[in-house]
Amino acid sequence: MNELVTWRGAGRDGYAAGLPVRAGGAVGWIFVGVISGLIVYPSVVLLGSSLVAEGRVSLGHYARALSEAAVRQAFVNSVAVATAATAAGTFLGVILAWLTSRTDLPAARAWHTALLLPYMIPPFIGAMAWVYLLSPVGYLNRLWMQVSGFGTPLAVIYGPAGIVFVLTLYGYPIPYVVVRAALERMNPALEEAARMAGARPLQVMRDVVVPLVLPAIGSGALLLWVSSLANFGIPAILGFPARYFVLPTRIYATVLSFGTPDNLRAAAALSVLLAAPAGLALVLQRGLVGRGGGRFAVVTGQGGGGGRIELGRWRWAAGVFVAAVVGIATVLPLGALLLTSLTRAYGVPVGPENLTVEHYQTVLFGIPKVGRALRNSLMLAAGAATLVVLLAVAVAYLSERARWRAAQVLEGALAIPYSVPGTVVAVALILAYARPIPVVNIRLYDTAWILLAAYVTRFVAIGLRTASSGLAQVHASLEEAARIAGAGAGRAVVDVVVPIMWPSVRSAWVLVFIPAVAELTLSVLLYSVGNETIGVVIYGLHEEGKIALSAALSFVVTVLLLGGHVLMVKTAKKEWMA
Amino acid sequence: PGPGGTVTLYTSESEDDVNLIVQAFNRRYPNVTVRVFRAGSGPVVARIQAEMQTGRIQADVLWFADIAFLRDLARRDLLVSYSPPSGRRVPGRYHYDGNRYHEVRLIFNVVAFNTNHVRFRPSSWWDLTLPRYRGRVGIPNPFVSGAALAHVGTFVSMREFGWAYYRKLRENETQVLRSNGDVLQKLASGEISIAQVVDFFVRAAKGRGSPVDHIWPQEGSLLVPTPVAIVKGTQNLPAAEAFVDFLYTPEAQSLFAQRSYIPVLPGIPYPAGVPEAERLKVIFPNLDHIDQWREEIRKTFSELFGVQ
Amino acid sequence: MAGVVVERLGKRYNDAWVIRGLDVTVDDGEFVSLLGPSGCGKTTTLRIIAGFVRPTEGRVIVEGRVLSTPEWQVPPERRGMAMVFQSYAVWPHMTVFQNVAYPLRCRRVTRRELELRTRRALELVRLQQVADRYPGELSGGQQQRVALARALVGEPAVLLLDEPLSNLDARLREELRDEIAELQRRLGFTVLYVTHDQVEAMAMSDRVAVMREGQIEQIGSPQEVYEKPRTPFVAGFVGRASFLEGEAVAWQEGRVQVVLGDGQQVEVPWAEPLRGPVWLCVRPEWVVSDVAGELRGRVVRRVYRGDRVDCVGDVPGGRLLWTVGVGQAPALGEEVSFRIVRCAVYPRTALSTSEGREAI
Amino acid sequence: MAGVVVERLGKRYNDAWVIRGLDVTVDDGEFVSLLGPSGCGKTTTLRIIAGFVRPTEGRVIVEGRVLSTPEWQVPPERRGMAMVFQSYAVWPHMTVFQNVAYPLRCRRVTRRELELRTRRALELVRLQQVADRYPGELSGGQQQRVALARALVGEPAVLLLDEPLSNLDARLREELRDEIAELQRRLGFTVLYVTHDQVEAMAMSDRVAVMREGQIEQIGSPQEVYEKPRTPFVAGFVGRASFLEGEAVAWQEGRVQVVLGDGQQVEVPWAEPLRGPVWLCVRPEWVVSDVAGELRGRVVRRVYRGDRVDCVGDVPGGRLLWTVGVGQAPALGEEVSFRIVRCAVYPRTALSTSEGREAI
Ligand SMILES: Nc1ncnc2c1ncn2[C@@H]1O[C@H](COP(=O)(O)OP(=O)(O)OP(=O)(O)O)[C@@H](O)[C@H]1O
Ligand SMILES: Nc1ncnc2c1ncn2[C@@H]1O[C@H](COP(=O)(O)OP(=O)(O)OP(=O)(O)O)[C@@H](O)[C@H]1O
Ligand SMILES: [Mg+2]
Ligand SMILES: [Mg+2]
Repeated sequence: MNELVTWRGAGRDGYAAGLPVRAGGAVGWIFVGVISGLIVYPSVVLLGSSLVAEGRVSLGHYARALSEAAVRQAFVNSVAVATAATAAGTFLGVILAWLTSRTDLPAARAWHTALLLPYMIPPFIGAMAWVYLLSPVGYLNRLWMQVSGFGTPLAVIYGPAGIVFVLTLYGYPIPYVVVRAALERMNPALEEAARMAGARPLQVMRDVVVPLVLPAIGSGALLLWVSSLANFGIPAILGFPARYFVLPTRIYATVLSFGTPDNLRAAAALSVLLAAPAGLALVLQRGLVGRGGGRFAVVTGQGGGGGRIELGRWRWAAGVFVAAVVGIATVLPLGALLLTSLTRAYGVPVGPENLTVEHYQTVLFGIPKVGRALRNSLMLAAGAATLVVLLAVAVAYLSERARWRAAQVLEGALAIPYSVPGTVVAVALILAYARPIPVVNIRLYDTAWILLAAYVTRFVAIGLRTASSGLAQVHASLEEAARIAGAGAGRAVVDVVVPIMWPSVRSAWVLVFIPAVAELTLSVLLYSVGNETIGVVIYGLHEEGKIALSAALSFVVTVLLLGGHVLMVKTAKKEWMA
Repeated sequence: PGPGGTVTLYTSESEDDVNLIVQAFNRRYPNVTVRVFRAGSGPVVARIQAEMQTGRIQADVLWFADIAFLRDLARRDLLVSYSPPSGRRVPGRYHYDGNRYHEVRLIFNVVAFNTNHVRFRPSSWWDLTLPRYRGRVGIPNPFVSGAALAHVGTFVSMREFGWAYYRKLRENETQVLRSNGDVLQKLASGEISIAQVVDFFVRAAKGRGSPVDHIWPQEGSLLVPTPVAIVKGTQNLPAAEAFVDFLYTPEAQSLFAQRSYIPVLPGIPYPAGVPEAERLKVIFPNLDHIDQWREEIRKTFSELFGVQ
Repeated sequence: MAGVVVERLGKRYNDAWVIRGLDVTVDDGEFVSLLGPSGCGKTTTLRIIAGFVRPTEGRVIVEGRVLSTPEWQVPPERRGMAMVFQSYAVWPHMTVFQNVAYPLRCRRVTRRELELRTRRALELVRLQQVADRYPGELSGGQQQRVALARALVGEPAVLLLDEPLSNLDARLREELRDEIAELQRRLGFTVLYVTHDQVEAMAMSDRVAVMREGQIEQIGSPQEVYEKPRTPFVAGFVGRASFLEGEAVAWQEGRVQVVLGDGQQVEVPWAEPLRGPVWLCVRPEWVVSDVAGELRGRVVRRVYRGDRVDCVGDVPGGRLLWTVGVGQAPALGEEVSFRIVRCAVYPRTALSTSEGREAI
Repeated sequence: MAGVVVERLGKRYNDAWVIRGLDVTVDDGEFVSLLGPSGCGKTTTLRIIAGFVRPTEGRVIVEGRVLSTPEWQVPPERRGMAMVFQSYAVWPHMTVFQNVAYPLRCRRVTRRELELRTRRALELVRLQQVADRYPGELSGGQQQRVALARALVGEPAVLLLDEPLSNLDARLREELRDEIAELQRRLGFTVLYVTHDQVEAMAMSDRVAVMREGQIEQIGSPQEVYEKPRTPFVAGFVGRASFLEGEAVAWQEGRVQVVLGDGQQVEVPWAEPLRGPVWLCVRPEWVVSDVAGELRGRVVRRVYRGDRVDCVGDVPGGRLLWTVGVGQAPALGEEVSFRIVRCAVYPRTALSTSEGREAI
């Protein structure tokens, strides 16, 4: 029989790296290799193109960009709003995750879905909703002025504060979901021990819960930060009127300013600048988890039992708090959206005489494309989410457990596409795939496949961070037990590791699926005839000034996603006790 | 029999318009399938640029609101020179650069206003600078929209406007908004009262019931070119030519009129609310000036308004 | 300090009662051990007393204060108790020192005192040298000792220990046992101690409570439980015992005549008069081999125990277990005769039968 | 079946050697117990043999096949071994049945056989009734039994058991011990058994290996290790023993004269001639109290052990531990005299001194 041995260098203690290269395994690794290649290639193209100026290799674009005060300012602004939003969003997310998953919060399950809703509203629509609400003439401000009689609005959403506010509201679900997944696997005995030591629930959270799910918090924060940095829609809509500019808006403008020579290359350079801090953060966060050594392994295969923490008299206070969050983050914007979609024409005074459902009839039955687009989006999103999850688990495992250097580098590379504006990713993808792929001679461009590739490329980072933080929770001995029972490395992962980190896997899927459904910036550049996606349609309507229609369609999409999620939560099988 | 096969059209025209045109086209040329890639002119341009870097433009026909880009393409000799038979009677100035790209119908930047907020019907571009509208004036951003850039470029090159006009706008705390879409939306919501925006947008919104309207400024309305062109190296020249030619047929032209655009073909009745041809004062974009001074214009503008 | 009173406690999971009608009173400063077969409800009892599990019925009262009822309960951190979890539950993200110091941090003691008391606790469990390691870098026994130190450092009023020494070697176990006893004598806290090591239970406890299927079968001083087991179950569970099947035929002044299995007759001391089918419960040391003994049997098994040899002999009515010094162990198959110097006699019912069988 | 050979094994963590130059040879089908203080490297040894930990030096060879070297190793699943983890490592997401069945699933046995063998394994550990529960709904001991069943079900060639019974009550432990022994007799697999229960080790093992600080101090049959401990450490660690400080003054034909502490002289049997400072190592049962005994001392401690009483007496040269029947226990403070019928004598070195002290 062929002797299977594992060589030094592979693996801390090596057993995990004993990856059998059998037929079955091979297929898996080829899959990883190919997909990763497909994803990394555009990033390489992007980087490469940023390094060519006036036909020569040079750092000219970087130099020029950095020499411009406006660019530096935009960069600073980007980092500022992103950081603020991340801090706020992460804090909010962690608290909410803990309340809904570890405590006897009233109606925790129901809140869970409600808290996800903001994530289901396409960001630029969400920003719009807040414009409807808090522009100088927004619903809320008008209401306020009528009620209070003041001539000045209550608050205006434009400007950095507004951007941070909205970024936070649309961002917190990411850390929320990631951290919640980790908390679902918390070993209650660890919390109980702390309470036994005399710690009150909040102390327990500060001293035990938070440190133990640090990898998840890190991942959530990182993702939120990166996506905020790269976000275009929200700062564009809320920043422009206040002349507050961030790098992505600048990059967008650069992409469009074709007159200037090499504008695409310049945009690429700007994007790399934008991606740099993200890369840095990623390294830091990896260091954090990498330190591991089972330091976050809360699922140990011993003990268990234990229930939720009883908040006692704080119970209802907590309930009110969560309700407030849901109210602000979800009910208000969705309400605005609904109102807008129900008013006959945009701008007419809100009132019964102007209410109509005709827009819904139009989007549902009047525009033939909508059905097709919905189907496309759902299928693409599902496909992308699934691919991402498979890839993420494999790569995370290889880099965190098997400690493959290659995988660790790959993990970094895969994060780039998420940390630059979608428009740039799209351009990079065109540059990479407009021509048929060498060797195999397949042409992704102008097919639905490039959208799939685009979504996977864009969102794989989400999957990776989520998966690796889930992985950190699984104590090595559980996997060892599977190996000694006769399972190969691959099988041990499938049979033991993945099921135990399932909440993280599930979340990764959701976190990718949802934004992929209403994805806009990539799709708008990459879709081809017959492959329209719902995001493209919504944006198209909006662009043509058919505000009400786009609002109606967004609302429909949100409701669809919502329904889907409720279904998922309902049908989820009874979970074992961690 | 006529041509067959497929033509790919990259356009920034609105969904409905394209569909109508294509349907009509197919009534005449049933064997040609038209594949439409539709997006804002920005993305369309970006896509074409990216395609150019990787080799050839994947479209046969281009049709969008960014004449400067088409000039660029023409200069690189990437466009087919073609004179559509049906377009003979159209004034020559609507066939640019030796018939390389063509105007098929006219849209204008005009002064629009919110009917709830503006009591005195404006009449001139200068109304945007009136103190009574301070802080409630909006114009689209020349950094994002090619049409907007054309507007600035042309106005600063004109004696009666020049940068002075924009300084005044600045003093009036004019909001520089992203796109025409934005401008219209804020106008309709009443967030701004008066704005520079493309005419048909306003008429369409008005038709849908929004409280907006526009006037034809006495100084003239700026023509926003939205030319059509055929890409060199197209796989299906006959069909492409057929499509472009079709756009000049009375049938297509009256379709434009129905959609409240102004047809270029003489003799086609103008849409309601549009003064007839001779009373309509047109300012033509000063493209050479723009080409020459693009960077400076951008620079000055962004210094003036602090946008980018 | 605090006495613990548990009243008619009951706990149901799904629809199985794992604890039912359990009553215990632990006096202030008393050391009570819980003995019982695996899965009988010891941990659950402790967890209810600690306030982690809400009883389905009954109450927990500590120094007169009601802490747990099915409706409401005082949160664990306000009960002034400490606990060693059966699964240790040491915090993997804290060093050994931080783990042990945590209860003090929650009390806001001064830095110096914290330092001092933590060090002391670590020395107590012989872990000074690994203070700065993380639990992931410790051996099982070391982790368990971290858990123990963490429970002791805060000098709680009530100490709940769930098999705190199960992973330690005999010698260390004995040492720590003494340390705990010593501490308890000094600080006088109340201890509820779950263990499977009967020697431990016997040596440390003021009283031993034998649990079975969620109820307390017998509670009393170690000697009481060992020498006067109330039921065959207790007899068989605490210490070792053989059960012989027989028929009580006559009783007079504290001695009863029992006919074993095939008819051999023995006379054993027994206080209460009784007749009919019985179990004779005999502990190894209650048997003396004696040539003149009325009971004869053949040796069927010998197990070397280091300081002694266990012998099992086939005798009428069952198998008899006894121990002899290493020197005088009889050979396998050898025919020996004994005398039963004392024993416990139980009426033989269907129920007790089964238990009897299990016992050896 | 498979014999296990461990050659000059060494493992370094950071820069501390937790195992150093360890050699063991376990014959095919042999049952070897590993005894040793907490943290001495037992688990690490097993984990290296199982292939989870890569040795820093040395090799592991099973039936002639080299499985582990510092450079490369055969992955665990290709070693035909099974292991019970000290921390159970039962899979929380699988029911008890699925946990136990898993090794069979990896072997692709037929459904029927899988069903059958799993059920049998569950009965073996007395868990039939909870087959469909998740580990989170089990008691500690039940979880441990799941781990045991999972290791046994596959009938491996080599069985590595890391304190597999530590959380079970005495009776169940004894039953499972017999079950394992029985299985081993039947299937003849090789067993490496880590335990802290010396009775267990004595009763089950063909040989006992006493570990200390990553090395093997003595390996031999239980009787050997107990009666001829090679070092004071072994003597003190396996079984109980008292150490008396003395001076060997004369030796002739297998008997040595030792002057204890303040000058009382005793004569004890000892094979090798020796002189100078010594430790007398005396096991409790090697002492008989005897009015004519040359050694006198005062009883300072009595511990009730159920079937016997431990007494500790102050005698010249140290403290002496001995046991007496419950009946004839002397009173505290009573003056008693003994005879030492046998003992082990070690030259007294700085090193051995400390150990001697620890021992009691
Ligand atoms: N969450 C649960 N759901 C259902 N049954 C449970 C649950 N937790 C414990 N049990 C059952 O309750 C019984 C008592 O459990 P407990 O842990 O108190 O036993 P124990 O006396 O501590 O046993 P051990 O000595 O093995 O630790 C066991 O039979 C166990 O199977
Ligand atoms: N990852 C690690 N890093 C550093 N030291 C370690 C690590 N793992 C174990 N050790 C040390 O190695 C020594 C041996 O550990 P091991 O678990 O083998 O002990 P053991 O004999 O099993 O003890 P126990 O009986 O308590 O389980 C211990 O002192 C432990 O502190
Ligand atoms: Mg227990
Ligand atoms: Mg161990």
